[in-house]
Amino acid sequence: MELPLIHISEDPLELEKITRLVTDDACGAIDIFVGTVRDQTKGKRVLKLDFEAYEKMALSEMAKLAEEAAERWPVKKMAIHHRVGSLAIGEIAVIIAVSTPHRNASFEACKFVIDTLKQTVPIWKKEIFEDGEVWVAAHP
Amino acid sequence: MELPLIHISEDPLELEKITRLVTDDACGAIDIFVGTVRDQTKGKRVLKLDFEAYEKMALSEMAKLAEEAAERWPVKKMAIHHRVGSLAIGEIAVIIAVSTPHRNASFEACKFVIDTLKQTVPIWKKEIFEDGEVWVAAHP
Amino acid sequence: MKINLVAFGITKDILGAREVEYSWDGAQTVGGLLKDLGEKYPQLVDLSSLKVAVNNEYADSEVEITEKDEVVLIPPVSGG
Amino acid sequence: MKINLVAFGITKDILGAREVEYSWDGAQTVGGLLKDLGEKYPQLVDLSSLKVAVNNEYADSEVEITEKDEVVLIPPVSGG
Repeated sequence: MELPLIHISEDPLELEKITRLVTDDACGAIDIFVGTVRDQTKGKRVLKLDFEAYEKMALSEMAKLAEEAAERWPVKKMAIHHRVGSLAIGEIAVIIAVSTPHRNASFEACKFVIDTLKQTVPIWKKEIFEDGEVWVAAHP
Repeated sequence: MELPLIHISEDPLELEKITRLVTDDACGAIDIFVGTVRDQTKGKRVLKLDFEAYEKMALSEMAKLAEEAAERWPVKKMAIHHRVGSLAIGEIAVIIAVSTPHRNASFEACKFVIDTLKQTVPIWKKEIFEDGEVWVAAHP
Repeated sequence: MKINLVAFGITKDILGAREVEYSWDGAQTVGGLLKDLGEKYPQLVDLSSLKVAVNNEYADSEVEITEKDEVVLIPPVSGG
Repeated sequence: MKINLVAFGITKDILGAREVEYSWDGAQTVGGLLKDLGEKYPQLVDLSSLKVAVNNEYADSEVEITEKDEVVLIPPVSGG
Protein backbone atom coordinates (compact mmCIF):
# COMPACT_ATOMS: atom_id res chain seq x y z
CA MET A 1 0.00 0.00 0.00
CA GLU A 2 1.12 3.53 -0.69
CA LEU A 3 1.08 5.98 2.21
CA PRO A 4 -2.58 6.28 3.27
CA LEU A 5 -4.29 9.62 2.80
CA ILE A 6 -5.61 10.54 6.23
CA HIS A 7 -7.38 13.80 6.85
CA ILE A 8 -9.60 15.55 9.41
CA SER A 9 -11.29 18.70 8.25
CA GLU A 10 -13.88 21.30 9.19
CA ASP A 11 -14.63 21.80 5.51
CA PRO A 12 -16.97 19.65 3.39
CA LEU A 13 -15.33 16.40 2.23
CA GLU A 14 -14.57 16.15 -1.47
CA LEU A 15 -15.70 12.79 -2.84
CA GLU A 16 -14.52 13.30 -6.41
CA LYS A 17 -11.06 14.41 -5.31
CA ILE A 18 -10.67 11.57 -2.78
CA THR A 19 -11.69 9.02 -5.39
CA ARG A 20 -9.19 10.42 -7.88
CA LEU A 21 -6.48 10.15 -5.23
CA VAL A 22 -7.06 6.40 -4.72
CA THR A 23 -7.55 5.53 -8.39
CA ASP A 24 -4.69 3.34 -9.54
CA ASP A 25 -3.80 1.90 -12.94
CA ALA A 26 -3.19 -1.53 -11.39
CA CYS A 27 -6.62 -1.62 -9.70
CA GLY A 28 -9.99 -2.56 -11.14
CA ALA A 29 -11.99 -1.80 -8.02
CA ILE A 30 -12.61 1.09 -5.64
CA ASP A 31 -15.06 0.75 -2.79
CA ILE A 32 -16.12 3.96 -1.12
CA PHE A 33 -18.07 4.24 2.11
CA VAL A 34 -19.81 7.56 2.69
CA GLY A 35 -21.28 8.20 6.14
CA THR A 36 -24.04 10.82 6.12
CA VAL A 37 -26.03 12.55 8.85
CA ARG A 38 -29.43 10.90 9.40
CA ASP A 39 -32.52 12.90 10.31
CA GLN A 40 -33.48 10.60 13.17
CA THR A 41 -32.14 8.15 15.73
CA LYS A 42 -34.35 5.50 17.31
CA GLY A 43 -37.36 7.34 15.91
CA LYS A 44 -36.40 10.70 17.45
CA ARG A 45 -35.87 13.68 15.15
CA VAL A 46 -32.27 14.89 14.92
CA LEU A 47 -31.61 18.54 14.00
CA LYS A 48 -27.86 18.28 13.45
CA LEU A 49 -24.71 16.50 14.65
CA ASP A 50 -21.67 18.09 16.27
CA PHE A 51 -18.40 16.18 15.78
CA GLU A 52 -15.20 16.69 17.69
CA ALA A 53 -11.88 14.89 17.40
CA TYR A 54 -8.74 14.46 19.46
CA GLU A 55 -7.11 15.23 16.18
CA LYS A 56 -3.50 14.18 16.67
CA MET A 57 -4.41 10.76 18.03
CA ALA A 58 -7.37 10.32 15.64
CA LEU A 59 -5.00 10.78 12.70
CA SER A 60 -2.54 8.24 14.06
CA GLU A 61 -5.31 5.72 14.87
CA MET A 62 -6.72 6.10 11.35
CA ALA A 63 -3.27 5.53 9.88
CA LYS A 64 -2.98 2.36 12.00
CA LEU A 65 -6.33 1.14 10.66
CA ALA A 66 -5.18 1.66 7.09
CA GLU A 67 -1.99 -0.28 7.80
CA GLU A 68 -3.94 -3.10 9.44
CA ALA A 69 -6.24 -3.30 6.42
CA ALA A 70 -3.24 -3.40 4.08
CA GLU A 71 -1.82 -6.34 6.03
CA ARG A 72 -5.03 -8.32 5.51
CA TRP A 73 -6.00 -7.33 1.97
CA PRO A 74 -4.03 -6.29 -1.15
CA VAL A 75 -4.84 -2.60 -0.75
CA LYS A 76 -3.09 -0.33 -3.24
CA LYS A 77 -4.32 3.08 -2.07
CA MET A 78 -6.54 4.18 0.79
CA ALA A 79 -8.06 7.46 1.93
CA ILE A 80 -9.83 8.10 5.23
CA HIS A 81 -11.28 11.59 5.56
CA HIS A 82 -13.39 12.61 8.55
CA ARG A 83 -15.19 15.87 9.06
CA VAL A 84 -15.57 17.70 12.37
CA GLY A 85 -17.73 20.60 13.50
CA SER A 86 -21.45 21.09 13.10
CA LEU A 87 -23.07 19.00 10.35
CA ALA A 88 -26.57 19.37 8.92
CA ILE A 89 -28.82 16.44 7.93
CA GLY A 90 -27.58 14.80 4.72
CA GLU A 91 -24.04 16.14 5.01
CA ILE A 92 -21.06 13.80 4.73
CA ALA A 93 -19.26 12.97 8.01
CA VAL A 94 -16.77 10.41 6.72
CA ILE A 95 -15.43 9.02 3.46
CA ILE A 96 -13.34 5.85 3.23
CA ALA A 97 -12.05 4.91 -0.21
CA VAL A 98 -10.01 1.80 -1.00
CA SER A 99 -8.55 0.64 -4.28
CA THR A 100 -7.60 -3.00 -4.85
CA PRO A 101 -6.86 -5.08 -7.96
CA HIS A 102 -10.11 -7.07 -7.58
CA ARG A 103 -13.42 -6.13 -6.06
CA ASN A 104 -13.97 -8.47 -3.09
CA ALA A 105 -10.97 -7.08 -1.24
CA SER A 106 -12.13 -3.50 -1.74
CA PHE A 107 -15.45 -4.23 -0.04
CA GLU A 108 -13.87 -6.18 2.81
CA ALA A 109 -11.10 -3.68 3.52
CA CYS A 110 -13.48 -0.71 3.37
CA LYS A 111 -15.94 -2.40 5.74
CA PHE A 112 -13.14 -3.33 8.14
CA VAL A 113 -11.94 0.27 8.26
CA ILE A 114 -15.33 1.87 8.96
CA ASP A 115 -16.25 -0.85 11.51
CA THR A 116 -12.96 -0.44 13.36
CA LEU A 117 -12.89 3.36 13.06
CA LYS A 118 -16.15 3.47 14.98
CA GLN A 119 -14.56 1.46 17.80
CA THR A 120 -11.09 2.92 18.14
CA VAL A 121 -10.68 6.39 16.63
CA PRO A 122 -11.08 9.23 19.16
CA ILE A 123 -13.87 11.16 17.48
CA TRP A 124 -17.16 11.94 19.17
CA LYS A 125 -20.56 13.01 17.96
CA LYS A 126 -23.33 14.77 19.79
CA GLU A 127 -26.89 14.51 18.53
CA ILE A 128 -28.81 17.76 18.77
CA PHE A 129 -32.55 17.27 19.24
CA GLU A 130 -35.34 19.83 19.55
CA ASP A 131 -35.40 19.28 23.30
CA GLY A 132 -31.79 18.58 24.18
CA GLU A 133 -28.56 16.91 23.14
CA VAL A 134 -26.83 13.59 23.70
CA TRP A 135 -23.24 12.38 23.29
CA VAL A 136 -23.73 9.22 21.21
CA ALA A 137 -22.82 5.93 22.94
CA ALA A 138 -21.62 7.66 26.12
CA HIS A 139 -23.96 5.69 28.39
CA PRO A 140 -24.94 2.00 28.40
CA MET B 1 -36.88 1.74 -2.41
CA GLU B 2 -37.46 4.69 -4.67
CA LEU B 3 -37.28 4.11 -8.43
CA PRO B 4 -33.68 3.02 -9.13
CA LEU B 5 -31.53 5.34 -11.23
CA ILE B 6 -30.31 3.20 -14.12
CA HIS B 7 -28.17 4.63 -16.86
CA ILE B 8 -25.90 3.57 -19.73
CA SER B 9 -23.76 6.28 -21.23
CA GLU B 10 -20.92 6.95 -23.66
CA ASP B 11 -19.90 9.93 -21.54
CA PRO B 12 -17.74 9.81 -18.40
CA LEU B 13 -19.71 8.78 -15.32
CA GLU B 14 -20.30 11.48 -12.71
CA LEU B 15 -19.52 10.19 -9.24
CA GLU B 16 -20.43 13.33 -7.32
CA LYS B 17 -23.77 13.68 -9.08
CA ILE B 18 -24.65 9.99 -8.65
CA THR B 19 -23.83 10.15 -4.95
CA ARG B 20 -25.99 13.24 -4.51
CA LEU B 21 -28.86 11.43 -6.21
CA VAL B 22 -28.77 8.53 -3.72
CA THR B 23 -28.20 10.65 -0.60
CA ASP B 24 -31.24 10.44 1.64
CA ASP B 25 -32.12 12.18 4.92
CA ALA B 26 -33.23 8.87 6.43
CA CYS B 27 -29.95 7.12 5.59
CA GLY B 28 -26.64 7.17 7.42
CA ALA B 29 -24.74 5.07 4.90
CA ILE B 30 -23.90 5.07 1.21
CA ASP B 31 -21.69 2.40 -0.28
CA ILE B 32 -20.31 3.10 -3.72
CA PHE B 33 -18.54 0.62 -5.95
CA VAL B 34 -16.43 2.11 -8.72
CA GLY B 35 -15.08 -0.24 -11.38
CA THR B 36 -12.03 1.13 -13.18
CA VAL B 37 -9.98 -0.04 -16.16
CA ARG B 38 -6.86 -1.96 -15.09
CA ASP B 39 -3.61 -1.74 -17.00
CA GLN B 40 -3.12 -5.51 -17.11
CA THR B 41 -4.92 -8.84 -17.01
CA LYS B 42 -3.15 -12.03 -15.94
CA GLY B 43 0.14 -10.17 -16.24
CA LYS B 44 -0.45 -9.01 -19.82
CA ARG B 45 -0.46 -5.29 -20.56
CA VAL B 46 -3.87 -3.86 -21.54
CA LEU B 47 -4.00 -0.72 -23.70
CA LYS B 48 -7.73 0.00 -23.37
CA LEU B 49 -11.12 -1.64 -23.03
CA ASP B 50 -14.03 -1.44 -25.45
CA PHE B 51 -17.47 -1.91 -23.89
CA GLU B 52 -20.68 -2.61 -25.73
CA ALA B 53 -24.18 -3.15 -24.38
CA TYR B 54 -27.46 -4.56 -25.61
CA GLU B 55 -28.80 -1.41 -24.12
CA LYS B 56 -32.53 -1.98 -23.87
CA MET B 57 -32.12 -5.35 -22.14
CA ALA B 58 -29.14 -4.22 -20.05
CA LEU B 59 -31.25 -1.41 -18.60
CA SER B 60 -34.08 -3.77 -17.75
CA GLU B 61 -31.71 -6.37 -16.23
CA MET B 62 -30.05 -3.66 -14.10
CA ALA B 63 -33.47 -2.49 -12.90
CA LYS B 64 -34.29 -6.10 -11.95
CA LEU B 65 -31.04 -6.31 -9.95
CA ALA B 66 -31.91 -3.15 -8.06
CA GLU B 67 -35.37 -4.53 -7.25
CA GLU B 68 -33.89 -7.85 -6.11
CA ALA B 69 -31.47 -6.01 -3.83
CA ALA B 70 -34.30 -3.95 -2.39
CA GLU B 71 -36.22 -7.13 -1.55
CA ARG B 72 -33.26 -8.44 0.46
CA TRP B 73 -31.95 -5.26 2.09
CA PRO B 74 -33.60 -2.01 3.27
CA VAL B 75 -32.34 -0.01 0.29
CA LYS B 76 -33.63 3.56 0.14
CA LYS B 77 -32.06 4.73 -3.11
CA MET B 78 -29.88 3.03 -5.70
CA ALA B 79 -28.03 4.11 -8.82
CA ILE B 80 -26.38 1.83 -11.39
CA HIS B 81 -24.52 3.67 -14.12
CA HIS B 82 -22.48 1.82 -16.74
CA ARG B 83 -20.31 3.32 -19.41
CA VAL B 84 -19.89 2.00 -22.97
CA GLY B 85 -17.44 2.77 -25.74
CA SER B 86 -13.68 2.91 -25.62
CA LEU B 87 -12.18 3.41 -22.15
CA ALA B 88 -8.59 4.26 -21.27
CA ILE B 89 -6.67 2.83 -18.31
CA GLY B 90 -7.94 4.33 -15.04
CA GLU B 91 -11.29 5.41 -16.45
CA ILE B 92 -14.52 4.49 -14.67
CA ALA B 93 -16.58 1.72 -16.31
CA VAL B 94 -19.32 1.33 -13.70
CA ILE B 95 -20.62 3.04 -10.58
CA ILE B 96 -23.07 1.42 -8.18
CA ALA B 97 -24.27 3.55 -5.27
CA VAL B 98 -26.65 2.38 -2.54
CA SER B 99 -28.06 4.27 0.42
CA THR B 100 -29.43 2.45 3.47
CA PRO B 101 -30.25 3.53 7.02
CA HIS B 102 -27.32 1.53 8.47
CA ARG B 103 -24.00 0.59 6.94
CA ASN B 104 -23.92 -3.22 6.76
CA ALA B 105 -26.83 -3.32 4.34
CA SER B 106 -25.18 -0.77 2.05
CA PHE B 107 -22.08 -2.96 1.66
CA GLU B 108 -24.05 -6.15 1.15
CA ALA B 109 -26.53 -4.70 -1.34
CA CYS B 110 -23.78 -2.97 -3.33
CA LYS B 111 -21.70 -6.15 -3.50
CA PHE B 112 -24.74 -8.19 -4.55
CA VAL B 113 -25.46 -5.80 -7.39
CA ILE B 114 -21.95 -5.72 -8.86
CA ASP B 115 -21.53 -9.50 -8.45
CA THR B 116 -24.85 -10.21 -10.18
CA LEU B 117 -24.40 -7.52 -12.82
CA LYS B 118 -21.26 -9.29 -13.98
CA GLN B 119 -23.26 -12.51 -14.43
CA THR B 120 -26.54 -11.38 -15.96
CA VAL B 121 -26.42 -7.94 -17.58
CA PRO B 122 -25.80 -8.04 -21.36
CA ILE B 123 -22.69 -5.87 -21.51
CA TRP B 124 -19.42 -7.06 -23.03
CA LYS B 125 -15.86 -5.86 -22.83
CA LYS B 126 -13.00 -6.44 -25.20
CA GLU B 127 -9.44 -6.14 -23.96
CA ILE B 128 -7.12 -4.44 -26.44
CA PHE B 129 -3.50 -5.60 -26.16
CA GLU B 130 -0.46 -4.51 -28.10
CA ASP B 131 -0.67 -7.70 -30.17
CA GLY B 132 -4.38 -8.35 -30.45
CA GLU B 133 -7.73 -8.23 -28.69
CA VAL B 134 -9.91 -10.60 -26.68
CA TRP B 135 -13.58 -10.62 -25.71
CA VAL B 136 -13.39 -11.19 -21.95
CA ALA B 137 -14.80 -14.51 -20.67
CA ALA B 138 -15.93 -15.61 -24.12
CA HIS B 139 -14.01 -18.87 -24.02
CA PRO B 140 -13.49 -21.42 -21.22
CA MET C 1 -39.77 -18.02 -41.57
CA LYS C 2 -37.02 -15.44 -41.51
CA ILE C 3 -35.99 -13.60 -38.39
CA ASN C 4 -33.79 -10.62 -37.82
CA LEU C 5 -31.00 -12.01 -35.63
CA VAL C 6 -28.95 -9.54 -33.59
CA ALA C 7 -25.48 -10.43 -32.32
CA PHE C 8 -23.34 -8.78 -29.59
CA GLY C 9 -19.79 -9.19 -28.38
CA ILE C 10 -17.92 -12.07 -29.91
CA THR C 11 -21.03 -13.38 -31.68
CA LYS C 12 -21.03 -10.27 -33.85
CA ASP C 13 -17.48 -11.13 -34.93
CA ILE C 14 -18.45 -14.77 -35.62
CA LEU C 15 -21.57 -13.90 -37.64
CA GLY C 16 -19.73 -11.03 -39.33
CA ALA C 17 -22.47 -8.47 -38.68
CA ARG C 18 -24.54 -6.88 -35.91
CA GLU C 19 -27.76 -8.06 -37.62
CA VAL C 20 -28.41 -10.88 -40.06
CA GLU C 21 -31.56 -12.27 -41.64
CA TYR C 22 -31.76 -15.87 -40.53
CA SER C 23 -33.94 -18.89 -41.29
CA TRP C 24 -33.49 -22.49 -40.36
CA ASP C 25 -35.01 -25.93 -40.67
CA GLY C 26 -36.29 -27.85 -37.69
CA ALA C 27 -37.98 -26.56 -34.56
CA GLN C 28 -38.76 -22.84 -34.66
CA THR C 29 -37.68 -22.52 -31.05
CA VAL C 30 -34.68 -21.13 -29.21
CA GLY C 31 -33.28 -24.67 -29.02
CA GLY C 32 -33.84 -25.26 -32.75
CA LEU C 33 -32.17 -21.94 -33.60
CA LEU C 34 -29.13 -22.69 -31.41
CA LYS C 35 -28.75 -26.16 -32.92
CA ASP C 36 -28.78 -24.77 -36.46
CA LEU C 37 -26.43 -21.89 -35.59
CA GLY C 38 -23.96 -24.32 -34.05
CA GLU C 39 -23.83 -26.27 -37.30
CA LYS C 40 -23.38 -23.23 -39.51
CA TYR C 41 -21.00 -21.39 -37.16
CA PRO C 42 -18.93 -24.00 -35.27
CA GLN C 43 -17.07 -21.22 -33.43
CA LEU C 44 -20.28 -20.55 -31.49
CA VAL C 45 -19.98 -24.02 -29.97
CA ASP C 46 -16.56 -23.16 -28.52
CA LEU C 47 -17.94 -20.32 -26.37
CA SER C 48 -18.18 -20.68 -22.58
CA SER C 49 -21.92 -20.18 -22.95
CA LEU C 50 -24.40 -18.90 -25.48
CA LYS C 51 -27.81 -17.63 -24.49
CA VAL C 52 -30.64 -16.19 -26.50
CA ALA C 53 -32.82 -13.28 -25.52
CA VAL C 54 -36.28 -13.05 -27.02
CA ASN C 55 -37.93 -9.66 -26.63
CA ASN C 56 -35.45 -8.50 -23.98
CA GLU C 57 -35.70 -11.56 -21.75
CA TYR C 58 -33.42 -14.58 -21.44
CA ALA C 59 -35.29 -17.44 -23.15
CA ASP C 60 -35.10 -21.19 -22.47
CA SER C 61 -34.66 -23.60 -25.34
CA GLU C 62 -38.38 -24.48 -25.44
CA VAL C 63 -39.45 -20.89 -26.14
CA GLU C 64 -41.02 -20.54 -29.59
CA ILE C 65 -39.81 -17.91 -31.98
CA THR C 66 -42.01 -16.01 -34.41
CA GLU C 67 -41.13 -13.58 -37.16
CA LYS C 68 -42.03 -10.53 -35.06
CA ASP C 69 -39.74 -11.44 -32.12
CA GLU C 70 -36.57 -9.57 -31.32
CA VAL C 71 -34.01 -12.36 -31.13
CA VAL C 72 -30.55 -11.57 -29.76
CA LEU C 73 -27.46 -13.73 -29.24
CA ILE C 74 -25.95 -13.29 -25.77
CA PRO C 75 -22.40 -14.67 -25.45
CA PRO C 76 -20.79 -14.70 -21.96
CA VAL C 77 -21.35 -11.26 -20.47
CA SER C 78 -18.44 -9.31 -18.98
CA GLY C 79 -19.71 -5.92 -17.82
CA GLY C 80 -18.61 -4.12 -14.70
CA MET D 1 2.70 16.14 40.74
CA LYS D 2 0.31 18.12 38.60
CA ILE D 3 -0.67 17.11 35.09
CA ASN D 4 -2.51 18.92 32.38
CA LEU D 5 -5.58 16.71 31.84
CA VAL D 6 -7.42 17.04 28.52
CA ALA D 7 -11.04 15.95 28.14
CA PHE D 8 -13.11 15.26 25.01
CA GLY D 9 -16.76 14.53 24.32
CA ILE D 10 -18.89 14.03 27.39
CA THR D 11 -15.87 14.13 29.71
CA LYS D 12 -15.33 17.78 28.81
CA ASP D 13 -18.89 18.48 29.95
CA ILE D 14 -18.37 16.52 33.19
CA LEU D 15 -15.05 18.19 34.05
CA GLY D 16 -16.40 21.56 32.91
CA ALA D 17 -13.40 22.40 30.72
CA ARG D 18 -11.33 21.08 27.83
CA GLU D 19 -8.18 21.18 30.00
CA VAL D 20 -7.74 21.10 33.77
CA GLU D 21 -4.69 20.98 36.01
CA TYR D 22 -5.01 17.80 37.99
CA SER D 23 -3.18 16.15 40.87
CA TRP D 24 -4.15 13.14 42.95
CA ASP D 25 -3.06 10.96 45.82
CA GLY D 26 -2.18 7.30 45.36
CA ALA D 27 -0.55 5.59 42.42
CA GLN D 28 0.71 7.95 39.75
CA THR D 29 -0.53 5.60 37.05
CA VAL D 30 -3.45 5.51 34.65
CA GLY D 31 -5.30 3.24 37.10
CA GLY D 32 -4.60 5.59 40.01
CA LEU D 33 -5.79 8.59 38.01
CA LEU D 34 -9.01 6.85 36.96
CA LYS D 35 -9.74 5.78 40.54
CA ASP D 36 -9.32 9.33 41.83
CA LEU D 37 -11.33 10.85 38.97
CA GLY D 38 -14.18 8.43 39.65
CA GLU D 39 -14.37 9.60 43.23
CA LYS D 40 -14.30 13.32 42.38
CA TYR D 41 -16.56 13.04 39.32
CA PRO D 42 -19.03 10.19 39.93
CA GLN D 43 -20.66 10.85 36.54
CA LEU D 44 -17.53 9.42 34.92
CA VAL D 45 -18.34 6.04 36.48
CA ASP D 46 -21.70 5.97 34.71
CA LEU D 47 -20.12 6.02 31.25
CA SER D 48 -20.15 2.92 29.03
CA SER D 49 -16.36 3.05 29.09
CA LEU D 50 -13.58 5.46 29.96
CA LYS D 51 -10.10 5.10 28.54
CA VAL D 52 -6.99 7.19 28.95
CA ALA D 53 -4.54 8.07 26.21
CA VAL D 54 -0.98 8.88 27.22
CA ASN D 55 1.07 10.59 24.54
CA ASN D 56 -1.41 9.68 21.77
CA GLU D 57 -1.69 5.99 22.62
CA TYR D 58 -4.34 4.10 24.55
CA ALA D 59 -2.75 3.27 27.91
CA ASP D 60 -3.45 0.35 30.28
CA SER D 61 -4.03 1.00 33.98
CA GLU D 62 -0.43 0.03 34.89
CA VAL D 63 1.12 2.75 32.72
CA GLU D 64 2.93 5.37 34.82
CA ILE D 65 2.19 9.02 34.35
CA THR D 66 4.76 11.80 34.65
CA GLU D 67 4.35 15.55 34.57
CA LYS D 68 5.50 15.84 30.95
CA ASP D 69 2.96 13.34 29.59
CA GLU D 70 0.02 14.35 27.46
CA VAL D 71 -2.89 12.72 29.29
CA VAL D 72 -6.31 12.65 27.63
CA LEU D 73 -9.67 11.23 28.73
CA ILE D 74 -11.33 9.12 26.02
CA PRO D 75 -15.03 8.44 26.65
CA PRO D 76 -16.84 6.00 24.28
CA VAL D 77 -15.94 7.06 20.74
CA SER D 78 -18.67 7.57 18.13
CA GLY D 79 -17.07 8.76 14.91
CA GLY D 80 -18.09 7.73 11.42
